[in-house]
Amino acid sequence: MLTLAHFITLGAVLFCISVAGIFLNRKNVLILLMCIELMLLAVNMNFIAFARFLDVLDGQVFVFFILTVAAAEAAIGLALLVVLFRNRRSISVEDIADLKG
Amino acid sequence: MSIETVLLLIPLLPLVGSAVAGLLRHQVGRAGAHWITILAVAGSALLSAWVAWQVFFNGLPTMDYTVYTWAVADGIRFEVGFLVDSLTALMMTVVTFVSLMVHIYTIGYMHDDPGYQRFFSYINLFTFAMLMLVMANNFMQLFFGWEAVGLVSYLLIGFWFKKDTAVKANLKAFLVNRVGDFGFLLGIAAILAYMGSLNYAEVFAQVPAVEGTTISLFGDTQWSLMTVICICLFIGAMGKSAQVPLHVWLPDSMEGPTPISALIHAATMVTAGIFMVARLSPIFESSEVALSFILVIGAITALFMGLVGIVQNDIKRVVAYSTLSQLGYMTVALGASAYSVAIFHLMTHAFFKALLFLAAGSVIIALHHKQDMREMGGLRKYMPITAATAWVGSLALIGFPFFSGFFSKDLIIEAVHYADRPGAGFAYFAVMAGVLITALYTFRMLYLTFHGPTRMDEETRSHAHETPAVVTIPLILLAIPSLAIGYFTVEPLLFGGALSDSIVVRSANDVVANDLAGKFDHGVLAFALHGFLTPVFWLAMLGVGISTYIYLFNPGLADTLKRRFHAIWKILDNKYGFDTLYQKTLTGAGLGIASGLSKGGDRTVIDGWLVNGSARMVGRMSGALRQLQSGFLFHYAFVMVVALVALVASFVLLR
Amino acid sequence: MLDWPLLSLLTWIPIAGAVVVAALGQRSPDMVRPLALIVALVTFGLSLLLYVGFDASTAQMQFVEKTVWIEAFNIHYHLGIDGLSLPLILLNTLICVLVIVGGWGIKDRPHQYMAAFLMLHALMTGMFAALDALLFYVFFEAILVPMFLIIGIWGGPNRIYATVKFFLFTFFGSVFMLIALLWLYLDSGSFAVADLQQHQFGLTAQILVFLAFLIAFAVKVPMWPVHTWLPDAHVEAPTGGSVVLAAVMLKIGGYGLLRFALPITPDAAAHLDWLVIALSLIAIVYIGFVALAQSDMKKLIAYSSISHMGFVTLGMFLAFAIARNTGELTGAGLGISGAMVQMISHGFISGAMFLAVGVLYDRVHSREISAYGGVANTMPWFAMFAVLFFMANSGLPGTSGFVGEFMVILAAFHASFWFAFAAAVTLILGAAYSLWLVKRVFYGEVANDNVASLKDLEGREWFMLTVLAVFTLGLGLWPYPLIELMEPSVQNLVEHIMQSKLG
Amino acid sequence: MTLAELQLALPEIFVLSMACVVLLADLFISDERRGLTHTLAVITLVFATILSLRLMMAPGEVIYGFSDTFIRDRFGDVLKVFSYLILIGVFVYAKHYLRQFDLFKGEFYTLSLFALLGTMVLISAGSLLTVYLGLELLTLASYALVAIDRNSMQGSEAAVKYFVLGSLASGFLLFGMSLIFGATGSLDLNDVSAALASGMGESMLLTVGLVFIVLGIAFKLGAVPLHMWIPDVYHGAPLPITLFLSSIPKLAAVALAIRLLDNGLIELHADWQGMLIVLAALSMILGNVVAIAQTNIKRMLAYSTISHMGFVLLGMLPATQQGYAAAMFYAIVYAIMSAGAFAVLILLSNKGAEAENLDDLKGLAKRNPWHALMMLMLMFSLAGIPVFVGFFAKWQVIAATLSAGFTWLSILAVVMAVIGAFYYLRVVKLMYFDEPDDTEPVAAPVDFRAVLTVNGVAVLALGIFSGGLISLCVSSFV
Repeated sequence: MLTLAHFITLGAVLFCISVAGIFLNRKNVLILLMCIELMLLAVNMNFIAFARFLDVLDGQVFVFFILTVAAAEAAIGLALLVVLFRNRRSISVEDIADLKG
Repeated sequence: MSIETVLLLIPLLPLVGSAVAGLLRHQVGRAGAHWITILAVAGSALLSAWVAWQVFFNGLPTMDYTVYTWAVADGIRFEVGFLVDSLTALMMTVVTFVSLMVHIYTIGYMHDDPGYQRFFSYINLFTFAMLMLVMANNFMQLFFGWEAVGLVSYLLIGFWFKKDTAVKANLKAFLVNRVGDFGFLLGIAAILAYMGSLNYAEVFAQVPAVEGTTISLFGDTQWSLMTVICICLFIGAMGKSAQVPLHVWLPDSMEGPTPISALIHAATMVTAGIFMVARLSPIFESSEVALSFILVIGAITALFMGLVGIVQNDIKRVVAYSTLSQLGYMTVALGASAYSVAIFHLMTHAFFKALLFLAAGSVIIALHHKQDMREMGGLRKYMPITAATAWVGSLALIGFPFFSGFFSKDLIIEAVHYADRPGAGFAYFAVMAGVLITALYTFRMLYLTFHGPTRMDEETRSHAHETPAVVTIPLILLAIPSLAIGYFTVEPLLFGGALSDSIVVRSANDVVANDLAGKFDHGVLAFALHGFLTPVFWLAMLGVGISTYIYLFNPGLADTLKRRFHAIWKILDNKYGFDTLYQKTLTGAGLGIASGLSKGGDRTVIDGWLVNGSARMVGRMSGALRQLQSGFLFHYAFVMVVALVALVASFVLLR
Repeated sequence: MLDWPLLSLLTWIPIAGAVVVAALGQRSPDMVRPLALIVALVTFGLSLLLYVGFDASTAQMQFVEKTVWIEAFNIHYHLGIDGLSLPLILLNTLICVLVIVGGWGIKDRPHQYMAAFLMLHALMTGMFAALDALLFYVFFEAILVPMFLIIGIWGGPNRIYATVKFFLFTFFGSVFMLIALLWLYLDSGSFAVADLQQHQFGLTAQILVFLAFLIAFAVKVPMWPVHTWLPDAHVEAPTGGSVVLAAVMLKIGGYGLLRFALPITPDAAAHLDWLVIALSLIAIVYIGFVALAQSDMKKLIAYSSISHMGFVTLGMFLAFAIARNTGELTGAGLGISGAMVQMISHGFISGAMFLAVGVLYDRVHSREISAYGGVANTMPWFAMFAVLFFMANSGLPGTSGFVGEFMVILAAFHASFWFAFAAAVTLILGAAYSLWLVKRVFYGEVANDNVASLKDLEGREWFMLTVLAVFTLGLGLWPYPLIELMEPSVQNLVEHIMQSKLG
Repeated sequence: MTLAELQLALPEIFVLSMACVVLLADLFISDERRGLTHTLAVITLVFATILSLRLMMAPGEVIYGFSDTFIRDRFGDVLKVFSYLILIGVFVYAKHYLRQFDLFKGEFYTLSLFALLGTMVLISAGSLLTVYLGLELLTLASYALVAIDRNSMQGSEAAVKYFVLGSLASGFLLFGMSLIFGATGSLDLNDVSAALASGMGESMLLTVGLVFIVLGIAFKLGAVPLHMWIPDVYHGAPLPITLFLSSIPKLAAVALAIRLLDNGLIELHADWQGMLIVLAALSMILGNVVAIAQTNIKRMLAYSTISHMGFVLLGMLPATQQGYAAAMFYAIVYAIMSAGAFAVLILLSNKGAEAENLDDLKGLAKRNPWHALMMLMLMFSLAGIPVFVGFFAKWQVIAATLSAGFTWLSILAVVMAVIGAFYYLRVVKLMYFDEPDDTEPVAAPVDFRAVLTVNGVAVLALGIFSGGLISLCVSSFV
């Protein structure tokens, strides 16, 4: 039997993976975008699990909004990535460190 | 004109004179300046004489009143007021008379000086300040006058401010006086703290009530309040009246023009300390310890400063050391509770010492500001009046019977003889030895200057001649009292009770009434004649004899003696090393502390470490912390995660 | 006539004047100086009306103005004066006139210079008159701004360091006062000084509040060891800046102690008076020595100021020691009056001394003592003034410098022989550094060509020095009117601080 | 959904519509007449101001709408009005810059208006959902704004950094929201609050959720240690964007904090207070200290922002009305001061070269005395010197801290304010005490100068007459 704890744990694990991905990845900005998507999915998992177990519909509604926003976010993220690449000819995370101090 | 107006005019005339001569110096011109100031002083001299006449002969009662209220704070009234009694009247007369003489004399002495008006302004101001001092009826005004005369003394010693020695001397004089004033002010503060008033009369009335009070200064040791007060006050007197060890400024003050050496540093200002102790006799009488202290200090000054006089070659310095010695005599008299005798000596000394200074000044004018006695000699031929008056002054100084100094000095010696307080034995020895020494240096000076071969260069000799009348007339006018005033005033002043309204002596201490009065049973003439038979006279004669032998008949002997007793001569020539000592310890240490605190304390510790140090620390922290901002995205994300973990850890797990 | 809101006028007229002067500067530079002078004179004239209308028989606040300012926090625009603030306001308006006259020759941006000074003086008037703690604080801090600019723009070569140091030092001190005031507000519900003075609270809190006040005002006074900004600020500031700084700004600290630290936290003051007395005596002696070692005239005068301000703080905190040692209060008022007189007198004397240095600096462009020598030969009248002021600085009777020192030393003896002893050391040290400077600068042979070519005082300089000389001598010869003015307030203060406020 | 509800959201609806209108209209406006877009955007804001003011004047009760997802209260109205006003300033300042740098396009206005809309939604949010939506609308628009200069290396770097970190922070916030939702079973802030008050919810879940939410808020504010994006983004973004980022979103962040922490999670006050203390203390220390070492004035102001946000947090932590009012006052005042300061930098920027080094300010007092005076007042205000308004802001938050009993924290705050004063003074020093390198007089259009003057004088006037604004803020929390 799957309990709420299992779902939350899954959400937490997904969240941790995504966060780890953000600060471990030093090469490709694109992977960062994927991690961000994953993070939002982790949150979605939480909301859905809670909504299901608490029997409150609000959480599921929230998920739809999150999905929509995630799409917008991805769009903007990719656009920024294009701009970055146009300017630098590189999308390596290590290379973008002009601004510091 | 009411008596109050007269009393107010006496100090104000010279003040106005000073202001006019000083501030309007270009408008009034040289003649204007001396006329205005001399008239002002003459006016106050006449009025002073009139007041003295009223006091001594018309029985004017003691006047003690407020001129204006200076301030009222915390219920304490600070006032400017006059106390006029016999002591004040006497002092006023002496001060204004000597001052007048010096004013007149100055016309001659400063004839060619560019600072002519300024000089008159200063000496007029001095007269004002000194009058305020002696006329004060309270401690605050006393302190006012006290410092004001110090100021004028400062200005006048440094009158020739281009001369490096002069400006050194005036700074030294002011600072040494300030050391005395330091004590004086503490004494005044103590009086206010314990007696609640600064008015003489009120304070005197309080003395019996607080006499037994003790205060603790160091730990638990109890000190008699009166002793502390008296010693503090006397420290002030030591500064002003140049008592050892605060005497060092007076010889140096001879850098100033001679008229002020006569007026300030011989006749009047330096005796302010003596006057103060006499004026405050009701207080001083209450502390035997303090009186002993005074006695010993006076004795040391009288003897040892006289000794230094023997080896001086500068004519003014000889007179200056003589002044020191004579001030020591006065102090001894104070210490012996013979206040009236001290005042008497103060008066006679004022005349004969002013005379001697002015005579020395006259010589200096004649020799175009040469002061070294080794380059003088035989001057009596060129300037007979000066020589004669100098002889009068010298005889008065050594205490030759019938001369004014005889009475005062002899009575001091007698008073010490009869005094029975710790230190009196030493003091008696000192004043006796002092007689010999006084005679020695006085006649050395006379001989080197006016007798023997002339040792000047040709040029100087050709110009040497008697000084003009403005110089000689004051000499003559001063010679008269130097010669005669003692004879006429000794009895009324000391034994006739003329000063009894102002000087209070406890009967057990009262050597004047108890022991000295008997000497005059046969009248003043008998006393004077008896003077020829006393050991004092013969000691003086011995001194004169030695002097005559060495300096008149056997000039080489002086040098032989100097070589033979070189060690002693060296000590005397170095003035016992006071100057060197002070230079090294006080001045040196003071400046050392100063630069140490300035560099070490302020610049290094406070500014360097604390202030700029903390600024530097913030700067370094800033530089270090900005390194955290590495520019790498993954570092930033990592920091966020660390923050997350840390917060979760501290708020969830550690709860 | 006296229905006018005089205190507001005194505060806002110069501010308005400053704005007009600054605005005018671009278009008609010739108008700037006369206009500034007129504003200063009008202000001075109005402040005389205060003196005329002041009732010296009461310790009540007079000329009170009160309107709500920040309703949410019960803060009022509340002005009023008593015998403690009136003399300082008069001093302030007088110095303002002198400084404007003294700045006549400024070439660089004169309009801003005049505006800054008018602003500075206005703010100080407001501060002395403020009866609401927050209003006081606002003025207190705002003063920093014009002074920061004055030193920074018209100052000497090392002006940046000096002015930043000045600003941060004072700011650092004052923020603690802000915390104390806020704490008091939270505890008592009011910012009104009168309410705070009546507010009762515990000893620990009092001590903390007192220390906060002490830090703030000690920096301003300045007391040892937070004094090192002052010499730097003085050395670098233009003459006018130095004059204001010494003559008026240093008084803010003393005034603050009287208005806040003592009456609001009397029990803490009684507990910690040894600290203030010790620091004051250190200031008098230590700083006296440090002054001796200075080779820069302004620095020397700055250190002498610190030393003299030691008397101010000493006089203020004697009351408790007197009460403890003698069991009565005689002398306590004397100490506080002495402190007040010392503040006013120091205003005249230090202002005059800085003007004197300015006179020399304008001609020779050096403040080093060694650059001079024998100035009395070429500038005899100036030398007369200088000797007068330096003598006054060394506490010569007959000058105002004596009065405060005398009163404080007398009061100190009531508390302890050794307090008086240490304080009296200034007689020697003060004379030593003042007169040694006179000797090195004014006396002796003409030292160099610069000195040989000096011209004696000109009209404006005559005017400024004469005015200050008159006040210096006047106050020295007859301090009665001044002391009478503040006596009721002082007595009231003494009574107040002797009552425990431990609720 | 009733008409009355729609009326509540009238300003939002208006701004949304106008943002769309601007977006569309701009398509048909030629480059020479681009000024029209600007005018249209400004008019939008003016009318929005009027609409919000009308609501504000109405009897001031809290009204809920749209199934309680939307709150209309005085707090929101005041913040909105200031947002409009400040944005008008931003537009005027930006126009001058955009013209000079060939960036004068419609996107700026559209994106700004959408960001404003996000801010407004956030300000009026009554549920976790609206909080999230408002926030995302604001941040997504901001990411795009940062990269508005497509050819700028620094701009694109800043945008990417901002985007990645911002998304991460949003993730934190969302994750926290999901946990809170899980614990209380509600998204509605009032219901969350009620649920917590009734003792519902597992404390572990709640506290972890709270940590996430607080971190999300801290990121938006830019509080240490979630401040890392601020210096880089401020530095990399074009000046008008930095100007925008340092003003409007700060108001949004304060609204976010107050809505979530006060309206929703007040029951967890004990926990979040502790967290805010840590964040506030670190922000004040790091912001002020690191700012000293900066030579780039944009970075310096970025670190100054960090420290100011530390002060804002001080106002939050006692969870009292007085404290919130102080935080709100601080945020408004900070937005005004910061806008003015960046505006002066825009003023100094010449064609093709941003004024971003401190040395560019040298001798400004000689080149342009009036605007130097404005900058002087702004700097002293930022430093917290009376009588400028910045002092009153600092004073209130410190009072709040003291009232909560954190004396040590208030002492830390004032000491840091002193350290902070140093770098503001350095700006004044450069302007007034140094000689200019470039003696060319500084020119700007009249509207720019007028707004800058209003901005500078406001800093003084709001200080002298601070009673009004303080009362307004206090009355927002009755």
